[in-house]
Amino acid sequence: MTISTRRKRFNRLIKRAKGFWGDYKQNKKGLFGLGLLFFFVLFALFGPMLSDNHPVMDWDVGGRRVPPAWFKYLPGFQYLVPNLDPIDDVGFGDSDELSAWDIETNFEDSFTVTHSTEGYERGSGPGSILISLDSEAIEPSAANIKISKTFSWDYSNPPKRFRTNLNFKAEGVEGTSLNIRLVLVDAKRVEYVLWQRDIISDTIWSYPEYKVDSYSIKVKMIFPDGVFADPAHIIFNGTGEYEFYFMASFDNIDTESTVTTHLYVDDLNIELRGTSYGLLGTDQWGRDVYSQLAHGAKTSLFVGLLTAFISVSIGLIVGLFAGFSGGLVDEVSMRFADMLLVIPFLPLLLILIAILGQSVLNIILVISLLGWMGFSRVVRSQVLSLKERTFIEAARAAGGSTIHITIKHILPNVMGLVYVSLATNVPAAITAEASLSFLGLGDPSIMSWGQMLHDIVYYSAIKELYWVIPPGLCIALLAVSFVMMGFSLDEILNPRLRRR
Amino acid sequence: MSLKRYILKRTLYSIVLLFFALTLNFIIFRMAPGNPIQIVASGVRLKPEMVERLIELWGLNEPLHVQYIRYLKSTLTWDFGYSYNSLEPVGREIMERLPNTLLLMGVSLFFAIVFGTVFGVYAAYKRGSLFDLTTVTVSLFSYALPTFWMGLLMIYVGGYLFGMFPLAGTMSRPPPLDPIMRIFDLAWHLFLPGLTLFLFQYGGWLLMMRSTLLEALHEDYITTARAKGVAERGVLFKHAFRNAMLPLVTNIALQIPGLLNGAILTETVFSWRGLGLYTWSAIQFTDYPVLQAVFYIFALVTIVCNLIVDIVYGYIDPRIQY
Amino acid sequence: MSQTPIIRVRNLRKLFPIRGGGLSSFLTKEELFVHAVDDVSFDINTDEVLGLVGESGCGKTTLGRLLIRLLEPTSGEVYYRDTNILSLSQSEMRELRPKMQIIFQDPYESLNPRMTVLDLVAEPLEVNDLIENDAEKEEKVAEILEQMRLTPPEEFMFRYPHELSGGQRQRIAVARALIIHPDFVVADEPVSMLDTSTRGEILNLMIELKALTRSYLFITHELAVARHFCDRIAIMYLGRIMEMGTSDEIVKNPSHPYTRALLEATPVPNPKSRKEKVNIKGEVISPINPPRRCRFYTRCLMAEEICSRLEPELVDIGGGHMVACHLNQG
Amino acid sequence: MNVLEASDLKVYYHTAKGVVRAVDGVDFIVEEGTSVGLAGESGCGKTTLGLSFLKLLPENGAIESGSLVFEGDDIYSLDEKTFRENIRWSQIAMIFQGAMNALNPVFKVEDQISEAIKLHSNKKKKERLQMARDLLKKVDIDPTMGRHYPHEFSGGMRQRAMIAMALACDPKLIIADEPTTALDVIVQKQLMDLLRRLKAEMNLSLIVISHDISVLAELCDYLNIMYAGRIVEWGEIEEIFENPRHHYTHGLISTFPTVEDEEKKSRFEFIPGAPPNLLDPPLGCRFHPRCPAATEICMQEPTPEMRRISEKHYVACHHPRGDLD
Repeated sequence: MTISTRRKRFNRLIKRAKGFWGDYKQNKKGLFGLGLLFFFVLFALFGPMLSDNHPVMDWDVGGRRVPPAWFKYLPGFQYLVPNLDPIDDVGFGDSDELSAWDIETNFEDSFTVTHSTEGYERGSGPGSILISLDSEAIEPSAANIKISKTFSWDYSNPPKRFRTNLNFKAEGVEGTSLNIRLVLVDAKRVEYVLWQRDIISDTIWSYPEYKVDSYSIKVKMIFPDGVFADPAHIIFNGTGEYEFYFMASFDNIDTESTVTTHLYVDDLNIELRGTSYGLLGTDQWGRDVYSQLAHGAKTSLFVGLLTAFISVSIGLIVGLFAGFSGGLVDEVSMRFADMLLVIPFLPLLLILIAILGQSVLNIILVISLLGWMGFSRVVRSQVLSLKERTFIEAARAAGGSTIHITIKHILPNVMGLVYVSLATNVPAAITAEASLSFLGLGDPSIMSWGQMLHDIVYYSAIKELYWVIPPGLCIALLAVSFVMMGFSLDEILNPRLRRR
Repeated sequence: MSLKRYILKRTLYSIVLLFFALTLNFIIFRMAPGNPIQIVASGVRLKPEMVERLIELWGLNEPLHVQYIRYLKSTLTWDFGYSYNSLEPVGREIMERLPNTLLLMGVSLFFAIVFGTVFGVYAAYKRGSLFDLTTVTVSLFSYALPTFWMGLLMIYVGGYLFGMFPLAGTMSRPPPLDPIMRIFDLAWHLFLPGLTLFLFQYGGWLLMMRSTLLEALHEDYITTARAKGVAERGVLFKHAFRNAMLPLVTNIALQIPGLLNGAILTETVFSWRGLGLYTWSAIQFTDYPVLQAVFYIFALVTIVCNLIVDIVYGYIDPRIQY
Repeated sequence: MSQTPIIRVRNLRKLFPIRGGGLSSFLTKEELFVHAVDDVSFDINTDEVLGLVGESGCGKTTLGRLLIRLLEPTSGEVYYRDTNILSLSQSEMRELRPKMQIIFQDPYESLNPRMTVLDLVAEPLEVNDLIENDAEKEEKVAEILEQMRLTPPEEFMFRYPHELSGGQRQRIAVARALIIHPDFVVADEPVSMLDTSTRGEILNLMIELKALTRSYLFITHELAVARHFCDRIAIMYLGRIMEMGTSDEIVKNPSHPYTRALLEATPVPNPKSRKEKVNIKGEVISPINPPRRCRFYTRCLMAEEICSRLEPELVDIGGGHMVACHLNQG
Repeated sequence: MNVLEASDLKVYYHTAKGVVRAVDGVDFIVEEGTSVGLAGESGCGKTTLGLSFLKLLPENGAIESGSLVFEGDDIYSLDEKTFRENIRWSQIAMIFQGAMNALNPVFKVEDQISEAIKLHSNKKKKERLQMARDLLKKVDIDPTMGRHYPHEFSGGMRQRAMIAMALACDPKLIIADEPTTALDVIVQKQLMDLLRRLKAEMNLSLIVISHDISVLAELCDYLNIMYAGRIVEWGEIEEIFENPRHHYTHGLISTFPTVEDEEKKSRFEFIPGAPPNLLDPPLGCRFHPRCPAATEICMQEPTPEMRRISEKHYVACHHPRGDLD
């Protein structure tokens, strides 16, 4: 009998859940909210996977403050060009990669160019190019080697910016003079020496920094306009085949020497940063806005849900306790709640975060600790009115203890409020976190929508709508989804509570 | 109990609340890290005797309870000390900015109540209609939109796109000399932040108005009114509205803290020279005397508004339980 | 019917203080009390049904709650058999709970809307540790549901209160009270919320199942129901008992002017016996600090000077018929 | 002459769960100067019927069909505005159940009465207030109490004020919906006396709706018994109490205990079962599941028609009590 009744009980539970879902289904607002939430959950879970860029750390993944790639289909934005990365394996991880480069020398026999896994100290990736010069097999005059890569620029408009890089290490140079340079050749075969260096003694790996940046004054100074020049604009003046090469010229070679000169080359690269990037463009520092948005969704949901959960739990416990014990406990806890309610929330939040430190956990903690009062009052008044209800008296008359009454009778009857309050506390927490980040007190290591809006204001980027719209709209939509669910839950659950 | 006693009771309670707020305010800033001396002297190397002198000046060497009592005394006499940042008296700086904040809050609250109420009543009157549906949806969104984002869009649309309104600030620089032009200039600057803060409140106000009214419409006395021959308009605007008014009045008080939050954000976005912006910049400089004073002012505003609403409530609800 | 009292009430009083919040209490100068139950004494005998009749606000519900200590009285004693239940500690009282139960007026309010019938009916068993396991629980619940004509019990056990009619709910409430076989049940207007057509069923069941309990205190505002259901009737007015006696005595030989007024006012389902005006004036006075005089003084058409000075005691005028009236003591 | 005549009136509520046939083909007559009782259990549609005479149904309810004639004029097809201005309250007024909530808590009582006058006459404010106070006096309330708010009135006084408001425009017909429910017996008795007195003084016609037939027995000349959206018996009140022909009527009357009985009863009468759900009423006679005399016919035949017993006594039953079968 008990097994069958247990099943019956379970069936009743299923029926109740189905009944609730049936009611919920009728509620258009609720369904809309749930749909939106579902979308955001998916976005937070899978959105970050669609982009490898780190929202905070990865700078210059595209041109700075460039609109999304699809903008080029809009009128007036046809000039937009994407990023171009002609070189696949910057780290020279594979010996086959060498074949992607054209190698020319004037003394075929003296140079050997191999893939090396040695000498790797500062360059990135698992390997490098090793250029060996056998001094005995050469004439003392200039010997040079050119490693070049040809790529085509198919856009009539120039990229926003280009950068080239190089890491190298020279060994056995003593007495030999070595000049290395990075050169970009445009479609009209005009050569631009972007960077060069003379090496007269053994050099350790150069630092892994961009040797050439079209934004840098050093590069600009190559051109007649000097600081006012835009190298990207000057060089990429039309469609056609462009060439990027690295050249090492050896001079005054001591042919007597038995020492082989080694030149390790790594991270040889040119990046063309277009005037558009990805799904949502880039921010002030060329970071991926889409990636920020996706990670922001994670932050917002995490902060919103966890905060709502904590503050509702506190509110529930305080409310139950105050309502049930009454007397002094009630008086004290409610006066305390009153007091917290008159203290302006946002300034208090700001100062507490400023004191405690800007970490996401602190933010969650502080918002929860300042957000329970309203709900505890609601719970308390509900408990007080429940206490007056006859079925509580009936339970007491039956001999039920306070704990029994609280768990069996009070709690199930305030759960409706709990769900509603959870739903309405989430957007409040999301907005609070966003406000905090917006005011510059967010967690700097984590991207959030509020942080994005903060950056927009900080860098006066209000005109960049592609950057302004997404975070605000997401905050609004996520908040709306919870507000709508809260409204409909209230409509469904709480009339039941009141109805007799 | 008489109304007089009720008012006395509420006033006493407000004083107690204010006292609590003051105490909390004291405790928080005692907890705060960073010695004021370090903050003031950041970048400058002070001689030990100068540090000593400053400590004495700020009374930081006295026992806590003495500091507390002095804090109470000075706060209640509107003496908030000097800003760490500008080294100006905080009281004076606050008095310069408070009117701006009150203006912003007052104007937006006023319009939010007027429009929220009118549209809310009308939506309840036309419940189920297209008008109702659109108003409710729009309100839901304006209720959920982040204030600062709304502010940004306002600046974009009103400031950049149409170029009709200033992007920031409270007054043109230099301000016009003619007093009437000054008022116009202020209003011109006020428009966008005011609209933002208005939208921030309007939605919630409308939704609440509508739902309390709909709730009131289910009462028995509404049937009585209809039976008496009162036309639907009269049922709604006279019988239901008078009853729905009561929870709304209470709600004004409850909205004040939220409104302050909104004001801080709006002022920051629009560089509106009010207490919100003042708070924000004080946080940037960890300017404790300013923060402490601003806290006190905000709590005071909230408590006074609550008190006023309580008293108004006492007058308008014949059933109030004193 | 044995005459040993199961419940004895002595000088029971319950005053409810009127005050605002904690903060305001120091503003209030004089203390105001609602005199809900004011110096009441009576016995309920074993196997007896005592009716407690009065108008709303007369304190009859408070009195019912006091008898089983759901409320703490201001003063006085309540004896269950020989125990003064007011002197018991909370835990001792909980042990005594199964002996005294209550049926509430409103079957919509007295059943937790979120519990099934099975859990509702079994609650008194569970909280008093009177059952071992689920099987026993279901068995006992099934048994009492059957006795309550809620058949087949399996069909009702898993329903929620909102799936039941008013009459069925009240039968659940009665089942709850009777499942632990209490000695004494306070029935607080158990049928006043129900349609007249279904009242009889509940009342009959309560009579039939009297074997499960011993005595009832039947609280009602309807003299007609009390007249048939109760062995004795006590008439209550403003916190005091005005008249008490067997139900036949009360109905046929009412001795207190208030009882007479109640009888005259009670409508009779017979258009031929329409009665003329009721012999009473004014309205019930406030129960807040009532003056020391006959509580019925302001409404009594026969009041004399003594009535305004002295509060009459409840006096036996023969055969256990007791009246609290200066004019009926001679 | 008949003040009110309704025939084949149908009032349905359209709810999410389906159509609730609250009033399903009801004939109803009120003769001038008489009081007509309408009795039935809760949820049988009696309040709906009362409201439909005022065309004052909740939003989801509507009079589907039938005819409604007031003093010889068709009021069924009258548009809302004309009806509101010319009939509602000025001709047909209503006293609502539970005067607790039927008065608006935020207006003074005399203002509420005066509003009713204002809507149906063009009297000056002063005059109206004077009238309101006179009306309060008429229902035995101290006229100065008019300046108070409803919450300062006792339950009985509120119901009296409600009656005063109903009398404000000198209506022909007053519908009293549970006028004494939730009031104490003595107050109830006083109110019934008041209603009887006013009816005689002002030549009112009265419809009294109540679940308590002892109240109706005190107040009415005719009695309608309603069950599950239909009138099952109608007749002069004494005739019905003496010789109830419908089993339901008989049940209702006999379930009522009375103080007048000589002997204490040891058992109470009751009607088994519960009233049907009007979303899905049983086929055939709607009372058959609870009827002691139900037969095959009662289940299968459509709802029985009203059958004439005498000139002023009709019953809708296949097997009326006392029939010699």
